[in-house]
Amino acid sequence: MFFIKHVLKLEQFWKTQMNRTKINLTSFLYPLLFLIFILLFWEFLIIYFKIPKYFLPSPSNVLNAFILNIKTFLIATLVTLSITFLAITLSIISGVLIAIGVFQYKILDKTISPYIVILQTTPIVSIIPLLIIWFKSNTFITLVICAWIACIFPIISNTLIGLKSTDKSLIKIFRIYGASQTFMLKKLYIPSALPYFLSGLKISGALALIGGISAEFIAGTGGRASGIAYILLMAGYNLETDKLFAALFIITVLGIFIYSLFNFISYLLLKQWHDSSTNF
Amino acid sequence: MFFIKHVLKLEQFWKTQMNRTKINLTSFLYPLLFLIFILLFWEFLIIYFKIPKYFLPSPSNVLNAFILNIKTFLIATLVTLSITFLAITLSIISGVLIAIGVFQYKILDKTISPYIVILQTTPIVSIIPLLIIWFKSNTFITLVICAWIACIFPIISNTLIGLKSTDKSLIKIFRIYGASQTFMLKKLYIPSALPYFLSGLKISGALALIGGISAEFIAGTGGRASGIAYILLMAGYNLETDKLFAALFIITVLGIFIYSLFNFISYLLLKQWHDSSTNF
Amino acid sequence: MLYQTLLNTRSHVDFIKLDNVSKMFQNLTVLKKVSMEIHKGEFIGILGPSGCGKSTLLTLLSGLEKISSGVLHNNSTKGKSAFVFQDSCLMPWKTLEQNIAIPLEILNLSRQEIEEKVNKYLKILDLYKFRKNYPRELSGGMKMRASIARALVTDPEVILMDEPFASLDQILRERLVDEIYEIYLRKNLTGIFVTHNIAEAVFLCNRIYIFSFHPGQIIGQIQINKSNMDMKKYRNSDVFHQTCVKIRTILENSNE
Amino acid sequence: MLYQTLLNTRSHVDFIKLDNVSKMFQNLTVLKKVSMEIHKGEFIGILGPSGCGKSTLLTLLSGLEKISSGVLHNNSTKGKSAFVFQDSCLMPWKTLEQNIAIPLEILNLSRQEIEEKVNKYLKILDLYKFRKNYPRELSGGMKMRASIARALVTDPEVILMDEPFASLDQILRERLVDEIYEIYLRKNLTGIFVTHNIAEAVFLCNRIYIFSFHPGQIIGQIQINKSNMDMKKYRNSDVFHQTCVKIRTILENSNE
Amino acid sequence: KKNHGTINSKENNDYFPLVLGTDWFAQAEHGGFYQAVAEGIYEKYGLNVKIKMGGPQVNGIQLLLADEVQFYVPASYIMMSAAKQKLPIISVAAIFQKDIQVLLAHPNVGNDTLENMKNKPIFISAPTAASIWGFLEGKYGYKESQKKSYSHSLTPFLQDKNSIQEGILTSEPYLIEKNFGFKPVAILLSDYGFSGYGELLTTTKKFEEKHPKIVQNFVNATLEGWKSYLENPTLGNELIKNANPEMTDELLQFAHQKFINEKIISGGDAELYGMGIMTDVRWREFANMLIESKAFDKNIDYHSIYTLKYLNNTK
Ligand SMILES: Nc1ncnc2c1ncn2[C@@H]1O[C@H](COP(=O)(O)OP(=O)(O)OP(=O)(O)O)[C@@H](O)[C@H]1O
Ligand SMILES: Nc1ncnc2c1ncn2[C@@H]1O[C@H](COP(=O)(O)OP(=O)(O)OP(=O)(O)O)[C@@H](O)[C@H]1O
Ligand SMILES: [Mg+2]
Ligand SMILES: [Mg+2]
Repeated sequence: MFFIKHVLKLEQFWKTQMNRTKINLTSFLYPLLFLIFILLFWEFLIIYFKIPKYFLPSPSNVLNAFILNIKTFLIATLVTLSITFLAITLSIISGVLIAIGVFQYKILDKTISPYIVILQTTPIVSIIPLLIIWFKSNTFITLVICAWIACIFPIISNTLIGLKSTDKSLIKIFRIYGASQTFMLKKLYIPSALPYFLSGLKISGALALIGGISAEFIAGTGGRASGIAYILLMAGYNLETDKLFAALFIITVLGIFIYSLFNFISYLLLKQWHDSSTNF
Repeated sequence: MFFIKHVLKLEQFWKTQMNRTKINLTSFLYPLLFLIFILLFWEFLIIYFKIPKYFLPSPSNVLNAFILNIKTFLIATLVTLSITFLAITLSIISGVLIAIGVFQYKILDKTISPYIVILQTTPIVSIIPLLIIWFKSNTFITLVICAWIACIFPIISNTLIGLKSTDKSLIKIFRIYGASQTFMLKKLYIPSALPYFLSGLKISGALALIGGISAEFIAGTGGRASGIAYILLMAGYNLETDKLFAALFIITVLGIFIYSLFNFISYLLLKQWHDSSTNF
Repeated sequence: MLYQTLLNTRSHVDFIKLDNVSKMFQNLTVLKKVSMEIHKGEFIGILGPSGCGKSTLLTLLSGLEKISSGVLHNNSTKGKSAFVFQDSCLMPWKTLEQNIAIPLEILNLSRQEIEEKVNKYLKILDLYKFRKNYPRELSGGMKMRASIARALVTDPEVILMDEPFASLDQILRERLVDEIYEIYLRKNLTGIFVTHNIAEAVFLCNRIYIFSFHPGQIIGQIQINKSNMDMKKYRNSDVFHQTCVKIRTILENSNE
Repeated sequence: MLYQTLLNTRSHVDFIKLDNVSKMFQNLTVLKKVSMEIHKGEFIGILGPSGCGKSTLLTLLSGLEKISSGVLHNNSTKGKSAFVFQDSCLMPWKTLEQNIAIPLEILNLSRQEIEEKVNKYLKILDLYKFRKNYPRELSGGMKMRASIARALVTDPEVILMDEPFASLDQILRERLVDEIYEIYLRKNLTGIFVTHNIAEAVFLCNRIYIFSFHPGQIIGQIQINKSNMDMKKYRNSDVFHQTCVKIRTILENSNE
Repeated sequence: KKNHGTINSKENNDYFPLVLGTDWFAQAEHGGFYQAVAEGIYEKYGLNVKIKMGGPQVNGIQLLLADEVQFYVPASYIMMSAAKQKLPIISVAAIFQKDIQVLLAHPNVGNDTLENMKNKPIFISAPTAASIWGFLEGKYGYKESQKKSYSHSLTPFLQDKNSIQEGILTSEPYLIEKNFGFKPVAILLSDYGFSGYGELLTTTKKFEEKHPKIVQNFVNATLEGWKSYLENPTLGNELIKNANPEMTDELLQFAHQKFINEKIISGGDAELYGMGIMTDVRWREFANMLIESKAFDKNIDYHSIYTLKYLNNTK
């Protein structure tokens, strides 16, 4: 009896798994078809109208440039990715801590909130010179800091609004039993804020990438450990349009990768309790 | 009897109003005191250590630069503000429409969602040249488009997650009575998504400002309609540190202004039904 | 319209009919081979232990959930049913009267008509004084009453009610039962009424289905004949009490 | 600790005492000059029409809301009260057993102890089979039972219950009333019990306060003496029925 | 000779450590500096020189003032701004005798003098505009409305045959010819009276006062490096490519050729007085030109931002 039940459960499990895969396949298929269509159309246009490479390279030009410089691109991608992920990690830690701090202590809220807003609205571009001086020309750290500044705000803002949206009756339940504030944070507020936080994380992921890349555009690294923005910049100066497009393409893929990653994490964390996790 | 009731009500009203003002006052007071303290400390440090103006201008230097260039600053501020607000308006309209479209039509979701992500992760800096070509070097439009791209994603993302978080039982109620999808959108989904949307809006406000300013850093060439970033940039080139700081200060104030505005709008719209509107 | 004509031409067909309907959630069978026929103008009671699938049955009848197997016919006019959920589910961002007006707005009535009807039911349900309050400013029973008002306000053809009176005091409860019975008589309402209160079911309904726990199956069906009786008399009659005891016995036995 | 000693030295002082307590929401007086004394080990019933302020009274007693005027003493040990809200309010991201375990986690019991107690009450409330389910996969009655289990699991000193049995079937309801009565006897529980079911209140309680509608005021207080009676006998006794009728009359009169 | 592959000279306490900040990623315009590192010339003069590359928005003057770098290489215009702001920095030698800023135009459309370019759209970036626009406006009557955004894409220029494009003598003409197959008209602004120096070796006044010997040695070593670079750039170019992998040999070669053909480094006064020379006459000429075009106030004290005292010894 128990055995049969177990087998049934297993079957059920695989069925759902298969269904899930099916859904994922179609959700890949549509944009992929769209992409292929666009690429073919693009190639065709360029051949038909004889558009010169410098004006708009064809997909095959871009692919070619990509293959020719694959090693450079790979290293640059790794640099950019490490900047982005370091920045996101930093901003998750600091963003959540700040949100919790502001949520817990009124004084903190009143005193520092406006300055967090300032941090958010000050254009990175204008503080990079300062950062360069502070961090003794360690460009990598400067870039990480820039990316961090660029992406921390959505985490703070969304986490905070999530913490504040906690169900009032549940708060009462915890109060009745004399739960400590720490306990309530861990068991009540933070789980309640989770969907908001994750939505913020998705926004931040993209912002960290952009922040890092913009900073690299401005601060520039050059040398051996330079990221993808440096290649983009130099390709621009050297008028290598195909290489520029290849770099742009890589940035885009990175963006989609980071986004999908956070979307997936969000799906995993939320599937137990929130219906809004499907996608986006 | 009725008269007395009315008087009582009025009294009640004013009492609450007063309380509200009191709260607002202290919430201004703390950061203001902090600010004044910092400014005084800063001025003191500069006088005490005889730090030269070119290295770090004192608050009085900055104020002086501000007063000397007040007209330039005023015009530039107006330009920057109009770029920012145009971009936010555009992104509210387009962002909400996209979110609703994606929410309503599975096909749209599957086909275009990834491309919205692409839009989000492509660094503005790299597409400005394209925009300049497309918009026939109309810098203003280019800047608005950049700011728009920079700030649309949080609106889409948050609105969508809000739409998807609509209470399942309420959806059932509407279904029972055969409500049309349009009706449900208007009366159910959109109000449900409101708090999420507003949180996104707060993030977007800051991003629009940054987006416009970053774009101006890259595309800006001055002329009549140059914004605050152009002044910042030029002050940098001309080594006018005090003017640079004054411009930075204006940007910061703009940021706080935009943020406070959206915070206030958010408070007004949410006070009826959501407790998370207090602030931040 | 299509539904309406179908109904008129085939009036010999049952209004709502379930044939061996089952419902599973993942691998849990909640309802198993349920067959029932509901005629137009009947008031059907559903009784059974907590968790036996009563609410699930209502969502199936209303078409909000899909059945897992079997056949379900529902010939009621689309948009002419009303549902009182087990919890009140009001929109937190609307006042009481706005909440109640929602179905009428869906049906696209004029502002004046809406106001009239809403006020009428606000009064019936003792809520008029609180019409401008938001749900969070109401007591549990008031919210439930608002939800009942929202269902009644459309003059529905079919009404599905899931323990609507559970959180109301006895006096109010009895008044509302009377009220609904009157509406039922006047409007030829078809009702499906889930309750834990046996007496209420016996008073209101023409027929009562009794469900067993896990899997939810029909274990008893009781026809009640009260056509010619005065309702006050009926409530104190022997038939009434005997029926109540009978149902109780069935429920008690099923539990062992 | 402070509370405890106070209690011991001043055992002549009432356990919970309200003196002319009023509660206003904005300009609406919900409770007006309510005075009551609750002694340790008493089981108090609260009856009154829907919206009269019963739930509000419980939130005042538990300290979750502040009183607007008057004096309120509560000498119960902090963290030793339990509250069954009118709606179940479970955490949607936790399973049933995790939800029930929450108060024990707050009290910092060992994993094993927690598991033992949770399982015990899961069984008492017929929920054991569903312990791994999430709230959205439960029926209304099950959620309410989970909420009762969450309150009982801590062995509280004082228990505040707001219509805990409203959405349960009669048989289960009676069983649970018996169960709680037994716990009450065994553990010297102090209980405050809001209900719309007069019989239940008369059965469980030592004293019943009856509230009027708007503003909520005490319009009746009924002492029930059942100390030496067997409970089964009591349920069928004349005293029982007479008390029920008496309360009903008070309620009916207050309504006019 | 063994260690020449790295940018850092050998760490050694006997050598005076210096950081030279450049205004861009490594390129031919910095060839002499890299050459001096590569050939060990700085070491020969007792210096341990590290080169720190600049970038699009890196403010070298700020780095200089913050003592992050000890030497920086601005052009004359920036030094004028510094004079206006009374920044305590001072130029001690001029590598480029001519400013290498050019305006590019399409061939055969008549845009071959600055006068003819009036009223044509000019793609110009903000920093360039800051330095040359005053000159173009004041001397040639250019209008604000001509300015068009330029953010390092030549496509808008290529599309409009009538348009003008900013550029650097040593790079854009080559890139355009190589990529688009036509030789653009390149008008060197210095031929029209934009008489500034380029790559001015500049340090802080404090440093100059405290270490005159070091400054002298740095000037001498750098000039030796440039001399060597002009003769045979191989070693310097290797270092450049090392620091900036995207740099190509052809571009380096093109720039090197331009240095020699246009006598950027060795022409003008340098022909008479030797490389690195600055003269009061040239500085006055440049300052007056800017004062006339209203870019600067006539009371500006530009004498304080340069000194000629390290140049007599080079002869
Ligand atoms: N936050 C609030 N703001 C304004 N009025 C409120 C608020 N909370 C409760 N009320 C009012 O207080 C009154 C009493 O509410 P309460 O929930 O205590 O009633 P109750 O006796 O528990 O009723 P029920 O039996 O229906 O649960 C109601 O009239 C309600 O409208
Ligand atoms: N989404 C779901 N997933 C899994 N199980 C579910 C789901 N919804 C309901 N169930 C199960 O279906 C059974 C019947 O639920 P239902 O709500 O219909 O009971 P009910 O008869 O209305 O009970 P009550 O009287 O307590 O309201 C329960 O055992 C519940 O656990
Ligand atoms: Mg149910
Ligand atoms: Mg209540």
